[in-house]
Amino acid sequence: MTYSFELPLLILLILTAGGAIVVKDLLSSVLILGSYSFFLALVWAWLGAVDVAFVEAVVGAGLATVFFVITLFGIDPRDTLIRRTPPPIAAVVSLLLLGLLLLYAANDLAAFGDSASPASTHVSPFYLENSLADTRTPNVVTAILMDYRALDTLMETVVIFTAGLVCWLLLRRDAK
Amino acid sequence: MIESRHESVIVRRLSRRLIPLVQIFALYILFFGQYNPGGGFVGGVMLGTSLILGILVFGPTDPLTVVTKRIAETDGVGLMIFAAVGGLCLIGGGQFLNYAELEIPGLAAPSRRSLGIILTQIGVAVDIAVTAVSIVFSLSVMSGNGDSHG
Amino acid sequence: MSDHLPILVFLIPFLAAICMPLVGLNNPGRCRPLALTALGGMFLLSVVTLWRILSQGEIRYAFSGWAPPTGIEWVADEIAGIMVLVLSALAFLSLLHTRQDASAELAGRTVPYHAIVLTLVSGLTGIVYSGDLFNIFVFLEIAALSGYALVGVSGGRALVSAFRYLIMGSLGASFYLLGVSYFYAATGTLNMADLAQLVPDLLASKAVIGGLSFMFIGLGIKMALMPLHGWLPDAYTDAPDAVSPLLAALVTKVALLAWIRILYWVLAAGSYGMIIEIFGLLWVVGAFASVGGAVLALTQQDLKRRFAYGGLAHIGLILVGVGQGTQAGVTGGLFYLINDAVMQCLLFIMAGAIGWRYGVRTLDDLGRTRLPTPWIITGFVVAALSMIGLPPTGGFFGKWYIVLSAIENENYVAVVAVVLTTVLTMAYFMQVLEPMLRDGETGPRSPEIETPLQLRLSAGVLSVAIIGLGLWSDRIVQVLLHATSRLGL
Amino acid sequence: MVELVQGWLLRPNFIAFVILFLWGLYITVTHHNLLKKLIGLYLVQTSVIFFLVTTSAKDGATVPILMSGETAIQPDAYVNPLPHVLTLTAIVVQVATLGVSLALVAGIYRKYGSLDEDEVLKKLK
Repeated sequence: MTYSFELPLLILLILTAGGAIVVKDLLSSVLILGSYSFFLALVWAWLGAVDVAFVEAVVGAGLATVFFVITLFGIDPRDTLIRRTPPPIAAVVSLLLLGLLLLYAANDLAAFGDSASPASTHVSPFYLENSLADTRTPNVVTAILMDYRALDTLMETVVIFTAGLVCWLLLRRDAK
Repeated sequence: MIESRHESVIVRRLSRRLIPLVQIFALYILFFGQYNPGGGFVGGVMLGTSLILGILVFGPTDPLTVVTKRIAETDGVGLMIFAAVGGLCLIGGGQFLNYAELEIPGLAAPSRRSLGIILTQIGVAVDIAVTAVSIVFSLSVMSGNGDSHG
Repeated sequence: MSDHLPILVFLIPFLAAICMPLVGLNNPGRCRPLALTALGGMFLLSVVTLWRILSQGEIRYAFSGWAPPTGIEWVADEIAGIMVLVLSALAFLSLLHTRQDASAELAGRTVPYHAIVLTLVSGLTGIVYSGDLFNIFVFLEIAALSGYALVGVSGGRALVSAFRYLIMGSLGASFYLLGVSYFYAATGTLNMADLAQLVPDLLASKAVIGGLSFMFIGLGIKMALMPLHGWLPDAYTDAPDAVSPLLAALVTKVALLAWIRILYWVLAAGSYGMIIEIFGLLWVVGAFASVGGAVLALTQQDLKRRFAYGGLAHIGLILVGVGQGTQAGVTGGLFYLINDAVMQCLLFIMAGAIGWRYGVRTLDDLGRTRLPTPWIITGFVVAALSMIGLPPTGGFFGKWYIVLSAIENENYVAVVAVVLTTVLTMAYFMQVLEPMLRDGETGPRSPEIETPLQLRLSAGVLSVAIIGLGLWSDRIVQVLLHATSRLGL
Repeated sequence: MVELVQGWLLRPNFIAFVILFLWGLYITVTHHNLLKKLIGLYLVQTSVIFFLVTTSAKDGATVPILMSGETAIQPDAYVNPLPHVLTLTAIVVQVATLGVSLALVAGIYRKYGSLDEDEVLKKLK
């Protein structure tokens, strides 16, 4: 698989992520984070995950940015000043160890794009082969999401519902 | 920022036209999620954000905001739709969320499943739209009517 | 219909939670009765479920009618049955003991408060039952979001604690998800039973070892294992008195239970200690956590904080048992886990009660104030006996089985750690009990009626439960042994 | 060792994931500003999702939406849909967490008038 289209996107991705971290003004950094989500959506579309790209574009670049911006406008922070302090040694060391663990564990992963990898051969062919006959749903992602693994979907809707309740509980004290 | 309507007349006029379009597109995404990318989540978030746009642009006195505020209080209705579909499957004799056991005469199991997928997607969309609006209402209760002494 | 019992048990708090906003829309007064009814109903149904599991064997429930690994599966075995029973009972009692005027403190927020208590309970129930790694992730997040909210509910300082809890908890969830991704990439499935078939061939795979490590880090944060416990003491201390029993009793224990499931059910691993050596050292982590937690508890002035550190020590103790890698060890760990949930609940209810009733929050306050309330003192003494591990209580038998399994393994360092923890626990409880009992004897007793009925009920039931867990420990351990015998240890 | 490094370099997605994950983690743990912590957390969560999506890729495969009228479906012709489902769920969970954390940040700011962790802790005492 050629990376010619993906590499620029990945570089942009890391640049925008870095921008969101480095920029001092909070509002700018939140908006840069929105563009990060957008590039992420592009990468995922390139990987063939159109549904995920769609959701990331709408939820990540859209809704998450809306939440951030509304919070920032609502509280109107005066101290957007960001100090820099030398990094704590313990954090750097444990981070390095973690990075080594990540790279170590990656050794036995199947190669990228390998259609014979366990992830692509064990369970997932069943969905591709049967979803149309089972559910009359050509979009296999929707079929899995709403039928084969419907419980997960119900529960993630509950997660969102809980988040709504939590915001209500924490911020709205003047309810009738 | 919910306290007043947006000062620019261009933004208000444009939003008045734009919001129904966004909502129609959201419904399209929602109902064609079985054939295209999209579905309950995306449709719900788009519906929710269109309502949020209305709140932000038209201010607290506009009928749209008043209606949206009422809607935001009915959090949980979408989940009830989802859970009701699942519960009907239980009553039909299948496992929870086994849409093939929905008791609809004249429909084969795959069609029942397809119907179940559409119904539950509506549930997801309603819940996510309502909750997104509700979270925005909560997050914007900052200055003024929120308590400031913790 | 009896095959559907697990999902019915789950649906009761779940449906009550999602109906709560509509029910409370015009009359928030209905929320508390609804929540109590739901939890009570859940308790009764979970008794039925446990009876069904004990009489006819475990229930495997395939959602949407798709057999695993295609669909999501729930496994209601003896352990899950007992755990859900304990969970619903403790949730009911901790909600019940809350005084009526808590609604004034909540200032018009009764609706989301009760709904979130119920989502917490449903999330925990899901973790206990679920037989699917990703499904566990979703339930973990439901429980975690509810937990953050309940910690932060009283505002002010609690918000900061809740924020820290959220940062740590979300990082933990990300680590867990990363571990699940590695597992998925290496095996192609998420179902625990299916993984148990596939993983033994892959134990040398670095992806599986890495995935296991990430899951351990993630769940370690969630269960507040010693080096990763930073969020817990603040969160439990600053949580409102009505909430901390629920959190202390359940949240960390259920995460620990999920880890035990992954370790023994997914790895299918009587032999895991031999193949992945590093996890044979699990008991070392546990021993470190138990001694460290007890030492830190000894230095705390604030009562709730002291008990929170004590809870850390007990998580470590359970890991010492579980890490022995023998059937006796796992069984002892599971039995101690159940006991720990009950006694932490009682302890935090009592700490909250004296805090509310007499304003006693620290050891100094305790030395100054008379506590003329036999109910509270009795509850404290029973909880303390069990925490220390003295014979008539469940805590003693839990420790007993753990020590026995360690001796059987000739693992004397672990034995020393358990004994040391016991001594330290005794020391920090003596500091609490000594002023309490001394003043109880000399001071005049006020009429008992001052302790609210709900509080007396909760304290009484939990005290009896702790003694009962001790008296019937052999029966419970038999059931647990039956469940763990299928592991092939 | 050379093969190892070569193996990593053959996976630019994985390298990007590792960079985003570690950087986000570092910011989440060490940064003073509460909102920047949340941005770091966002990076951590999205990078894990990124990793999960990457496992779904297959060479020469297309999006997992079946052509109409196709009778014999070749699983190799479509990318693996299961990780997509998991990531959809994870994204929604992530935005829910974000909503909750912003509510907490807003509450903290209302009470203590600052988004700086050290300043908030100073005011706590």
